[in-house]
Amino acid sequence: MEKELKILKYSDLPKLIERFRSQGFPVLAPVRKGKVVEIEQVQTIDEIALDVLLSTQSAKKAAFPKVEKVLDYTLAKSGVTQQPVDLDSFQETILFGVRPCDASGFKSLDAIFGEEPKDQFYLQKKAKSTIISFSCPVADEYCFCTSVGGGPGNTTGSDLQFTGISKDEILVEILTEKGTKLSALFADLLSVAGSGIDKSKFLADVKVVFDVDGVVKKTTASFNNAALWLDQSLRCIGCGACAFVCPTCACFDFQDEQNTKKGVRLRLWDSCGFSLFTLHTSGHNPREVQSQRWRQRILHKFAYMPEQLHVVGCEGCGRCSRACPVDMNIKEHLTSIGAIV
Amino acid sequence: MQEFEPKIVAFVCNWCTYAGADLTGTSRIKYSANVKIIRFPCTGRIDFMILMKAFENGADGIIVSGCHPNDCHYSTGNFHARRRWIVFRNLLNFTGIDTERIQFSWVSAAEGFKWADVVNNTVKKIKEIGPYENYKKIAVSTLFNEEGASNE
Amino acid sequence: MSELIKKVKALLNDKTINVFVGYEKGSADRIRACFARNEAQANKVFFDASCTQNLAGYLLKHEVKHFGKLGILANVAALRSIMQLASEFQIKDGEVYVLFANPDGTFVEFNDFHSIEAYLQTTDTGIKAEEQERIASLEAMSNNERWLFWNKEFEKCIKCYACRAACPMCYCHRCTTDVNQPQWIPVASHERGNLDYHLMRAMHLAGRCVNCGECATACPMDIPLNLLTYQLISPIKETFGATAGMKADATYALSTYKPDDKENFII
Amino acid sequence: MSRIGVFVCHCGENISATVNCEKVAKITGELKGVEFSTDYKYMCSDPGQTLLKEAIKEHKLDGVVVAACSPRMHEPTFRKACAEAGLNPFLCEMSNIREHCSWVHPKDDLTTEKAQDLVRVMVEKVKKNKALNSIKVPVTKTALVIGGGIAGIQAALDIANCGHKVIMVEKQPSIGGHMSQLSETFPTLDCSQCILTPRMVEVAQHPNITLHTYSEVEVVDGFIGNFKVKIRKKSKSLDEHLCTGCGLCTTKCPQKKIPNEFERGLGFRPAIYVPFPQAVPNKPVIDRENCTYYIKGKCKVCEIVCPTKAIRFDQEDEIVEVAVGAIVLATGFDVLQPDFFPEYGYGKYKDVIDGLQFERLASASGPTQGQIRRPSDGKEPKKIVFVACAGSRDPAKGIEYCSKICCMYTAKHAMLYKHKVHDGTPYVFYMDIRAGGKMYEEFVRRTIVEDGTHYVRGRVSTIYEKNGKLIVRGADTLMGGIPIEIEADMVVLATAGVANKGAEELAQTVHVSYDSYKFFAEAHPKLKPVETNTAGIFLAGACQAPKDIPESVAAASGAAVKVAALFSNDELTRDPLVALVNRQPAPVFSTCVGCFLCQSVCPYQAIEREEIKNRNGEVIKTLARVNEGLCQGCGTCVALCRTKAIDIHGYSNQQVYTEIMALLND
Amino acid sequence: MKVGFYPGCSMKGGAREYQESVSALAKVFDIELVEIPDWNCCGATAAHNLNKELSLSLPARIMALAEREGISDIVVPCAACYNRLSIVKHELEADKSLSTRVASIIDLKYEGTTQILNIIQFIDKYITDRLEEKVVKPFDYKAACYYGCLLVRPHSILKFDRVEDPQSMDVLVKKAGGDAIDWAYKTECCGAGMSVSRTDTVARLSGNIMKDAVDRAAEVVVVACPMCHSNLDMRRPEINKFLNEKIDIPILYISQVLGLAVGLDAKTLGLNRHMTEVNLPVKPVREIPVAKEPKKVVNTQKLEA
Repeated sequence: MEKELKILKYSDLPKLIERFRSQGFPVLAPVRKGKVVEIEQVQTIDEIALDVLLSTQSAKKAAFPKVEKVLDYTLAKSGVTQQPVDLDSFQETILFGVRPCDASGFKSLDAIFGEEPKDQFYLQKKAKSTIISFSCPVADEYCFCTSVGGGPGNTTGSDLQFTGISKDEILVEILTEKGTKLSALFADLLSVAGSGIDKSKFLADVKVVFDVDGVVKKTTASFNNAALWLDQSLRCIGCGACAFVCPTCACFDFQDEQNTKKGVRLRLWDSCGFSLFTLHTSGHNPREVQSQRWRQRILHKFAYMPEQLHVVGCEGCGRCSRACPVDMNIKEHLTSIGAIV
Repeated sequence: MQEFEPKIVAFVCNWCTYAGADLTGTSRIKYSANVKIIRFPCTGRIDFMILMKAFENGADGIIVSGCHPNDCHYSTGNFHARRRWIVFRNLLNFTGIDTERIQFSWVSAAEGFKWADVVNNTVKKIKEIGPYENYKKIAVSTLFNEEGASNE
Repeated sequence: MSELIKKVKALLNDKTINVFVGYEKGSADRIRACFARNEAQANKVFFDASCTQNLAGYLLKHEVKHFGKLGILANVAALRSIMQLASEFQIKDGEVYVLFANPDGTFVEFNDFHSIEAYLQTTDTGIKAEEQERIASLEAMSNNERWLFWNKEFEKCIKCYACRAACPMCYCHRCTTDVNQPQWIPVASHERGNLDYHLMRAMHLAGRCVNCGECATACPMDIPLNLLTYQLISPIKETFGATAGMKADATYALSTYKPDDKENFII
Repeated sequence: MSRIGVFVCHCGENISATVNCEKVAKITGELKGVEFSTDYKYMCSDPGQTLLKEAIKEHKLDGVVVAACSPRMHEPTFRKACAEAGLNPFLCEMSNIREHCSWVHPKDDLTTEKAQDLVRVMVEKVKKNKALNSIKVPVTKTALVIGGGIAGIQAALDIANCGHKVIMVEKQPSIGGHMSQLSETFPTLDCSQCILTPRMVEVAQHPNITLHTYSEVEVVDGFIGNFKVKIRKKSKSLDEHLCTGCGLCTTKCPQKKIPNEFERGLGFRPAIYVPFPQAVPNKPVIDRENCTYYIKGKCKVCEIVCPTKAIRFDQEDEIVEVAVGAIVLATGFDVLQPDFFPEYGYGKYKDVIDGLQFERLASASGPTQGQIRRPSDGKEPKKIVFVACAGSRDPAKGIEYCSKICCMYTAKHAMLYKHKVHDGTPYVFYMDIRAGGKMYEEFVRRTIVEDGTHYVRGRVSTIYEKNGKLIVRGADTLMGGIPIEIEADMVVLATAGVANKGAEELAQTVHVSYDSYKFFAEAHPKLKPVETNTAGIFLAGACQAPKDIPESVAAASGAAVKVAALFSNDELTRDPLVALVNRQPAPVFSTCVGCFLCQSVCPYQAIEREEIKNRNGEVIKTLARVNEGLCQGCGTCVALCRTKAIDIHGYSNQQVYTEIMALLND
Repeated sequence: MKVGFYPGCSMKGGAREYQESVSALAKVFDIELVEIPDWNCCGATAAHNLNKELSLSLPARIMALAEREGISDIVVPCAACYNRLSIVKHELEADKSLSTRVASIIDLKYEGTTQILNIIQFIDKYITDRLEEKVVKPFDYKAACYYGCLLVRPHSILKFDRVEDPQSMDVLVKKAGGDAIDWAYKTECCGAGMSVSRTDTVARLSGNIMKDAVDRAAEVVVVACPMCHSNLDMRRPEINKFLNEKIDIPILYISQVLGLAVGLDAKTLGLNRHMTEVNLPVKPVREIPVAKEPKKVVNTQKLEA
């Protein structure tokens, strides 16, 4: 669909949020909580931390939360009876004020959860969420979205994209049907955008540091290059911070919790960084040491996903590097892989 | 509304307090039925996580009781337990868990009367404090679906 | 070339050590660990006042031990961790070459546990004043206020276990969280799962935490985890006279006892 | 586990009076996994047990819950019944709905509900029970007796006569202990040598007994049935096989003036000596501290005169390692010999002696050939004062207990004195006469009536010497407490019976607890007087507390039968509710990380270190391992293990967790 | 150096010679005895029969005054006063609430920091190591050292020397060149306070003491308590009448014995005040016998402790 351009006044943003709330749409937006910024439900505009570069965690939690019930069951002498989760009980939600890399992150998640058998929990939630992303006026040294096919103004995955073009004006790009449908709610606040607005002028300058295709090729080839993975991962302490904040990591684990009468099955985030991730009941662990696990993290995103899902599993948002306690900076590692001759 | 009947679990050691409770029985001394006993070989065997599980599953009060110092059948179990509880109570207090709901005591195999007192006093105290709302808010039952979700 | 790099190269050349765990400059002007095994890597070794990370945890990492004889650039926290790990039979005397970085920039070799113990007696190992104040302010709250405070903090936890991975004392290859028969600690990171995990972690560090603060620094969700273990340090010292990480042959506070330990809550 | 049987007992009316047993049976019958549930009037009766056994067979039950009285009462009964029905006894659990429920609560729904809860807890627990077999520990059927006094001799003979091998270790050159120092023994006045020496010879000649004298136990390792003991045989500087015991060397030895310990300092002996004529083995020993050869390097008279050339000056101590299944401690006691007793002038005046020294004077083989002579001038004392409770029953002297035997031997001393010094007058200062044994009171009466001993009831305050006489100053409380002074020629103090000097070190070597007076601690003062808290180690005689000879012999025989019971079967069966550390295939081997917190906590030293080696012998892991023989199942290690690598049968983490979940989630 | 001094009533009354000899002896060893200002009666044995709080307050006030003067050690030559002060110090230390109550009664701050020394402890602490070098006229006599009761009992509180066979005074006499004989009445009662009410009893008890001393050829009896001195010395006529034997050996305070040994004359030591003439036979000056160590005496304290 051909994208429409509109102008919105900054001063109208509070009204916008009120409109959404009055229509009963839950609004998820970045909220400052001490030094950490979380994407959470908001009621008014002033709860939203618009000045923040990136939330600590990605927006994937809107569709793939850290804890999600997938099944209810009751235990009786006769046996177990299951009560499935009512899939259409999910509400239409609005993801407001996220960044382009959050929005484009869903591209990888759609690819993974879209595979057969389709994961309805994710897909239903994703289908019912409308993403209003804000383009990035600034970036920091962790960002490398431009090197993986993204960019500060990338619109992939966004239904609407706002770009601040002046102190009071926002350039609104309506990108999808969902975007159009939502924009109808505040059409009165929108005015036609003059032609010739060069959006790139208002975007951050993020240098390309490596050629993604080259990295994909070299990553696929370096499975057996143990020295490379060892050198890179010696300081990695094997926690799950990078996987859990990453917009494209989608691994999960099932756990049941019950009392003697009733129980639930929960889907939880999991990380290939944990040693437990590949521990067999026999005690054997195919990925015994941390370097193998680090290799898996890189190869999954830059070798297996491109090969099988034709999408690079990384949006270059740099969240994993910011969250990493021991400074396993993925941008630095990918650059060094790219530099392999 | 019908009077609050607290659920209290008692973790006791087999050689002293369990036998003391037996003596309370043989002497037919009455005490409130809210307290149910779980037997351990020694108070040394009572892991601090057991107390956490008790609160999570709806216990309003906990009694932990074993042999007096120097009476332990295994000679040192109760000493190690005492150190564990000194540290654990500190931690629980710091994280806002109500240690008034946990009653620690020494009850020997000959103190049938004392066991009845410990139980009755604890039940009276917990009835005054009321159900442990904080823990009920995070119990596993809150995860179950709405109809019939109440923790019957 | 700094005097430190010269030293490291010498150690590597005469095979006193096979890998030197030190600091190097990281990305976005951060400081990170480095593992120099040869002269080239030794060049990156660096030290100044901003190197505060406790590197002792890497001494137990399988792939680091695999290189052979270890050398470490230790600060006070690392020294105490080595002492505590030694008292738990994880490191033997003479197994690790310890180079201590004096605050004034000079370097001292500790060639056995005794010399480390002697040094630790002379240095301040207490908690920083600022953390003391936070603990005091929390202790001043009412019970319920503290419950709400910690509930709000634990709610943020995503169970990434960075705190566990960063702590040198958490070296169990199967943690209680991974025990599933019975599942003591719920795996999910809902309120109950987080509360159970953090209570268990604090109790398992009681009398062992050397207040290096790595857990709080590592937490991506900025939860003040160190306050949980720090708060136990003074009661354990006062009641049992035990301080973690001061002697290599120390006995563990919770596995020893005195017949007349004082308490005021057992009737 | 899905075929569980629930059996609710009425216990006549004790339970059914307040608990609706039928309802409990019905409700718990509906629990998941319960195959059969019933209630019966008397489960512990024969018909009740038959009902249980039939149900097990008929419904092919693989788990049983009996809801009745306290498991402390009938758990063994029902477990035995299950075993007889073919079900592993440890798959049977009891829930206590009598002492903990019906007897203590009124008859109402809450009580019945509590009973249901208690049954449900055990139903869920039994699902997690494992079939266990009692632990078999091999038993080495050899006993070690430490101490060769009358108690040790009696224990060794009794055990040997049961057909088991015995190894006896005695510190002195000869067995016999304090009894060999006595002249005659109360209440029958048999000469102690006449009744003791045959027993000593019997020990020496008994085929099953190996005797090590002049030896001490140095190291005791292992556990019940499997002790490893190192015995240090101090060098006697003599080849015992060659020596015929002719005694020539002892007569020729130039060193004559060494105070003989056996004579309590009243007699002397040479450097190469036999402690007393009836010694067993009757072979001399060289006292290296006082032998001129060892001090100055020359003399060797004994070597020259020895007809069989048996002297071995360069003989080294020898360490003997033995494996024994049980240990009997019979190291006896000692009579307090303070080097200075200011009030009574002991140690200042030569004629103030202690009870054992008087025994030596009265003994025919003693330094005075049985005549009562004053050590100072050798004259016969015409007036003698015996002071009972000299040091005993006296908190100021730090000994609060009564030494039990002094009243009797003091009466005997008075009697012996009168028989030897017909015109002498004996006095006894006493507080209370403790003569509770058979024929004891009659014996004391005889010394008062027939021998005219003056018994003065009062304590002696001080004894001082004046013009060659010992003035004994006391009070006669039966005469209104008037001060009384007796000018005596000799004073005998019945000093306290105390533990041997080396008792504390031996207790630590053998891992046995001891009381504040260093006497060994019995497992239970009334019900287990000859056992200790350490399995496989028993007590005989005065090492446990001051005893007279009849009691020591009785205790020795008691300990002997305990050993015989232990040796009655080849294996020792023990309750399998012990701890164990998990094991997994390589490369992990176990989740234990070797922090050995468990080892420092275990009161029974039951946790050992196991080194896992790789192919070329390098130790790659050191893991904890539980010694089933030693573990008593307290579980403290399980609660403290951070990686939950150690667990315990009967109260495993799974079982305990399930019990809580079942109890709180009805 | 300065040492607190508490004379008590007898020093100013019937036992003035005891104070004179103590002060003279202290002067020889340049110790300044600082008398506690405004000291009061210690209550002796009378107070605690009448009123417990009175018996505590009197000694407490003495010690409080000493504390106020900054005195750390107080020498209390009279055995009765030493006994009372030590017991009260012990009782107030053991019971803090009692201590505050007594402090309010005497209306003075009391912490219990002062040390109470009897005459022998005072000599041992401040004089003994310099004694031998100052001995000019060895006290070459056979001396029976009489300790009496209050110096050594109750042992659990006083913890001074041995209860049954004290040796501390004997050691001092030997150091002064004397021959401390072994005799049986070291700690037997002399009749104490019954000197006036039952003089016959005192005659009997003190008689036995003197008889044993004389029988063992003692030339002098040495005491460290004014009560003992007055009974053995002042009641000598009644003693002789009881024994119907004439005993005229003198009774000297330990401070007088040491005074004579270091060359002080009879008048400064107040020997003229004695009831029984002090005319010790003059002995030819012998080479000062080296004080032979007493027989290896094992302190049976550990037995009693």
